[in-house]
Amino acid sequence: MSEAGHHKDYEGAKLGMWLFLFTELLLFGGLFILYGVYLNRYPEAFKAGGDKLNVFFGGGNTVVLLTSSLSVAVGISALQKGNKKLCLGMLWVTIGSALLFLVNKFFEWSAKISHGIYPGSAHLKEMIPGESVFFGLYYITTGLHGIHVLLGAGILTWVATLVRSDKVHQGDFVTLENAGLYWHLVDLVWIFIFPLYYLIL
Amino acid sequence: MSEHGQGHIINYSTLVTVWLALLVLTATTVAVSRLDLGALNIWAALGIACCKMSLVVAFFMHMKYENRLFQWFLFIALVTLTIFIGLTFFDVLYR
Amino acid sequence: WSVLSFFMVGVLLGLLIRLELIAPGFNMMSPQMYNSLFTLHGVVMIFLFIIPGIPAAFGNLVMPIQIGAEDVAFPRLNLLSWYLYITGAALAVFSLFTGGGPPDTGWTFYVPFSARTTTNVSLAVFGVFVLGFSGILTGLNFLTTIHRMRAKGMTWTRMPLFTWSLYATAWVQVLATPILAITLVLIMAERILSAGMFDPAQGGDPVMYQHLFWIYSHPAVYIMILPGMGVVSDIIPVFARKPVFGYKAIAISSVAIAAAGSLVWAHHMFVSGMSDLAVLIFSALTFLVAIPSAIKVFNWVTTLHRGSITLDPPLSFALCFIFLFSIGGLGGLFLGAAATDVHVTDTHFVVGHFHYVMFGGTGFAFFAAMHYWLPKYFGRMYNKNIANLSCVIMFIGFNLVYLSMQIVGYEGMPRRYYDYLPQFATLNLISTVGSWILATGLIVMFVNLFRGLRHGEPVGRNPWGGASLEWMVATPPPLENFDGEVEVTHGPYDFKKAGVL
Amino acid sequence: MKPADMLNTQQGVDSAFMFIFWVSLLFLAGITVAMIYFVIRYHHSREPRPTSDKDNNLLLEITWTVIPTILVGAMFWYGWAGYLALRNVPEGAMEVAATARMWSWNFAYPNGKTSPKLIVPAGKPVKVSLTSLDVLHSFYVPAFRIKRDAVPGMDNYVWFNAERTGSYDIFCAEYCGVGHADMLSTVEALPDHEFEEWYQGKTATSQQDRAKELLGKYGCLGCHSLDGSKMVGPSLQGVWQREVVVLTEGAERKITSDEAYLRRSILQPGAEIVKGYPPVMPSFEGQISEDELHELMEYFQSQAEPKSGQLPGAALAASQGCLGCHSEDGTPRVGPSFKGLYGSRQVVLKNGQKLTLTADREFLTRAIREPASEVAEGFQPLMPPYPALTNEQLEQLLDYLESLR
Ligand code: HEA
Ligand code: HEA
Ligand code: CUA
Ligand SMILES: [Cu+2]
Repeated sequence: MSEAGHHKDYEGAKLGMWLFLFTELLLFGGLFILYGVYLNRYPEAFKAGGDKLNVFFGGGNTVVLLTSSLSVAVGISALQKGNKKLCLGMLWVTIGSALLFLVNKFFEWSAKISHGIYPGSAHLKEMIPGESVFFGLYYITTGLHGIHVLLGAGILTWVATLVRSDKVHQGDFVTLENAGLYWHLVDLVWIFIFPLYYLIL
Repeated sequence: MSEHGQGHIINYSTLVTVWLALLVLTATTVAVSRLDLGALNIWAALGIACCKMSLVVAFFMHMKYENRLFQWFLFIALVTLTIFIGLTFFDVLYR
Repeated sequence: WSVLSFFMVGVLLGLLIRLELIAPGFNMMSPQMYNSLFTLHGVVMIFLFIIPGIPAAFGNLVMPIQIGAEDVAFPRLNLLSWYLYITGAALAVFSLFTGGGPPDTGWTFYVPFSARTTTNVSLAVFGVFVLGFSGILTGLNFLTTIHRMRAKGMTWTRMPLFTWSLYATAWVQVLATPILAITLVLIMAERILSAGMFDPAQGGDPVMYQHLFWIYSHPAVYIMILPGMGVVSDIIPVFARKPVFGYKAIAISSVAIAAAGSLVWAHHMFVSGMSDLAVLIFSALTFLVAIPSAIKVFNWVTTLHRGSITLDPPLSFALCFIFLFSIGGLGGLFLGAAATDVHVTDTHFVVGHFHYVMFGGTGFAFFAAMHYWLPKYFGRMYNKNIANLSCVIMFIGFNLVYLSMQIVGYEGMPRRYYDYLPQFATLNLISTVGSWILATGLIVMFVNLFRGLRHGEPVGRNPWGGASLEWMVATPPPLENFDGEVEVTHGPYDFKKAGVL
Repeated sequence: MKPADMLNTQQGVDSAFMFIFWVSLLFLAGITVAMIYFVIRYHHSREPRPTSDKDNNLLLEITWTVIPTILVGAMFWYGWAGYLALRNVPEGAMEVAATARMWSWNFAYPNGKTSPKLIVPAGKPVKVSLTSLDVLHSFYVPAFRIKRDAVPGMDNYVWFNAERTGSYDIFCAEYCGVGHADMLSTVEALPDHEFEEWYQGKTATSQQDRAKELLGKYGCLGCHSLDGSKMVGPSLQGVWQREVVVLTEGAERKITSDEAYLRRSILQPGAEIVKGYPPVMPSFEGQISEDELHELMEYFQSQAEPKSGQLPGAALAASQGCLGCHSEDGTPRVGPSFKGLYGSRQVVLKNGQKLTLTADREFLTRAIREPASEVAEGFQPLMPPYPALTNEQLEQLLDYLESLR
C-alpha cells in the first residue's frame, strides 16, 4: 500500500461499502424469503392483495427511483471529470426524487389506511386468510424501504454539502461514490418490490 | 494500479442508455403482468427484475469495471441468499 | 480504543456473575422470575459475551498486528461499533426495569409466545438488534482489513491461523446477521403493530419464525467457536515449539465450517412440524460440519507429537478446550441425528451440549487467550502455578456441572423447567455443587490474572517465544503497532527462522 | 431393520444412540489418551528440543477426513432410519387428539370421551394428533423417545406403543411461559379389558366397581359397610382422612386416617384398634398385592373428595384448562386458587386502579368473560378470554366454584 494508504485506500473503502450493501441485501432477503413462502401458500390471497395496490403509484415511483439512480451515476461521472456544478445539480435532482418518492408513498399509504387496510386493523382480519399476511408484509417491506430512502436522502444531502465545500472533489470522491452505491441499493430493492407487490394480479 | 483506484469514468451517454433500457424493462414487466401465464407470471417478473438489477449493478454501480475480488464477493452474497431461500423451501414445499 | 474494548468485556463479566450462578438454584424463586432469569442469562451470554467476546476484544488487539497493519481498516467505524455495543447492552439491561418486567421468552424469542407475553420483549429485542448491527460493523471491518492491509510479504499462507479464523467468522457475521436483524424487526412489528406475520389466526406461520431465527443463530454458533479454534491453533505450536501440523487443512477447515455452518440451521427444528424431507436434508448437512471440526482436532493433537512441550497456562487451557469441545461436539452428533434428536431436543442434554461447546469451547479459549496475550498488553506476568491450578479446578467443576446435565437430559428432563420430578434430583444436585466448584476456579483465575497484570514480573517482547508478528513489536504495543514498513519473511509458526528456537 | 417392522418407537432411537455413543466414546478416549501421552512423553524436561518439525502429511489428512466422513454418514443413516420409524404410524393405530393450551393437556377420543390423562391400551399402537390453542408446546414422553411440537394452526402427530402397562410421564418440552414446568400429565397404559371398561363406561364407576370387587373378594364387606352404618368394624364411608381415636397397646391416641395408617390397618390390623371396636380383623399381609392396595387407597380417596368432583363444572374446568393455572387446594399458581374464591373479598386492578370487591357470581362471570378488565392483585394479566363458552357452561362453572368456597 502507498504511504498515505490509511485514508486514501479507495479499494478498501469501496470494499467495506459493498460488504455493507450485502448486509442490506440480506436484510431484505429475509423479507423476500417470507414473501416467497407465503406466496406459495396463499397464491389467491396474494393476487387479491396485489389487485388492491395501485399500479400507478407503484409504477410512478419506479420511474422516479430509476431516474434518481441515473442522476447519481451521472453526478459521479461529472465529479470524476471535474464538473462540480453538474455534479451538485445531479445530486439535488436525486434528493428531490427521493422526496417525491416519499410524498407519493405517503399518499398511497394514507389512501390504504383510510380504507381500513393497515396492520392489525379489523378490516384486514375479515379478509381471506393470507391477505392480511400480504398487507402485513407489504407494510413492513415498503416501510423498511421507505426508511432507507430517507436515510439515503440524508446521506446524499450530507455528501452534497461536502462537495460544495470541496471536501469531496475530483481527486477524492470515494465518499460520493459510496453514497451513490447506497442509493443504487435502495433502487435495487425497489426493482424487486415493485413487481412482487404491485404486479401480481 | 492507477492513482484513483481504477477510477473508470463512465460516459453520460452510456448511463442514459442504461436508464432507457431500465424504463423499457419496467414497461415490459407491467405489460407481462397483464397476461395470464399462470405460475409463469411470477418467474417472468423475477426474470425481468434480475435483468434490471444486473444493469444497475454493472453500470450504475460500476461493477463491470471493478476488479475480480468485488465480483467474487457479490457472487458469494447472492449465492448465500439463494441458499437461504432454497433450503427453506425444502421445508415449506414438502410439508 | 482497543483497551476500551477489553475493559468492556471486563465490566461485562462482572455483570454476568450473578446471573449465571443463580440459574441452578431451583427452589428459591418464583417461576416467572426463573423464566426471566434464563432468558437474560442466555441473551447476555450469547449476544453480549460470547459473540463479541474474542473478535472484539482480542481480534481488534491482535489481528492487525498479526498481519502487520497499524490498525484496522476503519478505526472510526470500530469506535461506532463499540458505542453501538454499549447502547445495545444498555437497552437490554434497561428492559429489565421498565415496561412489563424482564423478558421471559428464552433467548430464542419464539413466537407466538414472544408476541403475546406482557413482559418487556420489544426493548430487549431492540437492544439485540443494535448489538447485531455492532457485530456487522466489526465483521466488515475485519474483512476489509485482512484483504487490504496485509503487510508486504504477508501472503495468505503466512497469516496466523487466528487471523484465518477471524476471516471466516467475519464472513458469517456479515452474511448471517442481517437475517437476525430482520427477524427481530418482525417481532417488534408483531408486538407493536400486530402485523400477524407469524400469527396463525391471521394466516401466518410460527415455524417460519424459527427458520428465520436459526438462519442467523446457527451460523452464530460458529461465530462463537471459530475464533476460539483460532486461538487454540495459535497457542499449541508455540508451546510445543514446533510448526503447527496441517496449516492448510486448519485454515481451509475454518472456511469450510463457516460455509457449511450456514446450511444447517433447521437442525434446531426437527420436532417443530417441519417437513420430513427437510429433516433428511438438514440432518445430512449437519453431519457435514462435523468433519472440518474433526480435522482440526486431529491436527492439533498431532502438532504435540514429537514437540518439546511446556505446560504453561495458555496450553493447559487450550488442552482443556480440546477435550471439552470434543465432548460438546460429539454431543452435537446426537443432536444432528434425526432419531436421537427427537428424544433429547429441548432437554438438558441440549443445555449440556451448548455449555460444553460455548463455555468449555469458546469460554476456555477465551481464558487461554487472556493468559496468552494479556501479558503482552500489560507488560506483566501472572503467577503461572496458580493459573494452572485454577484451570484444573474449573475443569473438574465444569464436568460435574455439565456432564450431569447431559445425563439428566437423556433421562428426559426438559429444559427451562424451574421445577422437576423427583427422579431428576440427584443429578441436579451434583450439577449445582459442580457449579460452585466451577465458580471458585473462575474467581481464583480472575484474581490471579488481575493481580499479575498489575503487580507481576515485567515481561519482555516475547514471553512465550512466539513467531508471529505480535511478538516482534514492543511490549505493550505502541499506538501504530510498527515503526515504519514491515516486511514479513517467514510463516507464523516458523520458530527457527524467527530465531526463537 | 426396516422401519416398517418397528413395533415400538424406542428401538430405532436407542440403537442410533448406542451407535453414536460408542463411536464418540472411542474417539474421545483416543484423543484424550494421545494428548496426555504426548504432553508427558514430549515434555520439555524430557525433550528439550523438538525432535521433528514435520508440519504436514497429505496421506494422514486424507485418512482423517475420510474415516470420520464414513462414520458420520453411518450416524446420519441410523438417525434417519430411526426417525422414519417415528413418522410411519402402523396401520390400525388408535387415534387420540391432544390439545395443548397454557398450561394443560386434554386428550379426546374417537367416541367423544375426553381426559386430562392419556389413557391407552397397553401393547397397541396409538397415534396422537397434536394441536395447540395458543402458543407452542411440545408433547414429550421420554419413555417412548417421542416428542413433537404442538403448533397453533398446524397438525402434527406422534405415535407410540406402550408395550407394558404402567404410568409414563408426559412433559411439555417447548417453553410456553410461567406454567411450562407444570404442564405435566401421564400416559396410563392399561390392560386391554380395563381400557375397554374405561373407554366404554365412566371413569369413576369402573374404578369403583373394581374396588368393590376387591372389597368383596377379600371379604372386607362382611365387617365394614359402605354406607356409614356400623357393623363389626367401622364403616368405610368417609374413611379417608378422618379423625379417629385409636388404642395402641392400650394407650389412646387421636390420629388422622391417612394412607399410611390405612395401609397399616390392612396389613397389621392388630397394631392400632379404633376405639370401640374389637380387635378381630385378620392381617392381609401377603395376600393382598401392592397393586390392589393402591387401588383401594385410590378408591377411598376418590370417595372422600368433595362433591365438586362430580359436578359437570369440574369436568369443564379440567377440559378447558382452567386447572392449568388455578389450583383446587388453595395454593396460588399462575392465577388465584379456586378454593375459597367464591364469595371472598378480592383486591383487583381495573384500568390501573385498585378496587376491593366481593367475588360473587357477577364478578366471576366478568372474570371469565373478560379476564383482562379486572385482574386480581399480585397476578399477571395472562388469562385468555373464553368466547366459545356457552352460558350454560358458565353457570356450571360457577356452581362448581361455589362448591369450592
Ligand atoms: C459454540 C457454539 C456451538 C458449536 C461449536 C456447536 C457445534 C455443533 N452443534 Fe450445537 N448448539 C449450540 C452451540 C454450538 N453448537 C447452541 C447454543 C445450541 C442450542 C440453542 C438453543 O436451543 O438454545 C445448539 C444446539 C444444537 C442442535 C439442536 C438441538 C435441539 O435443540 O434439538 C444441534 C442439532 O443438530 C446441534 C448440533 C451441533 C453439531 C453437529 C455441531 C458440530 O459443529 C460439532 C463438531 C465437533 C465435533 C464432532 C467434535 C470434535 C471432533 C472429534 C472429537 C473427532 C471425532 C469426530 C467424528 C468421528 C465425527 N447443536
Ligand atoms: C457463553 C455462554 C454461557 C455460559 C458461559 C454459561 C454459563 C453457565 N450456565 Fe448457562 N446458558 C447459556 C449460555 C451460557 N451459560 C444459554 C445460551 C442458555 C439458554 C437460555 C435459554 O434457554 O434461553 C443457558 C441456560 C442455562 C441453564 C438452563 C436453564 C433451563 O433451561 O432451565 C442452566 C442451568 O443450570 C445454566 C447454567 C449455567 C451455569 C451454572 C454456568 C456457569 O458455568 C457459570 C459459571 C460462571 C460464574 C459463576 C461466574 C463467576 C465469575 C467470576 C466470579 C468472575 C469474576 C469476574 C471479574 C472479577 C470480572 N445455563
Ligand atoms: Cu406447554 Cu411448555
Ligand atoms: Cu445449530
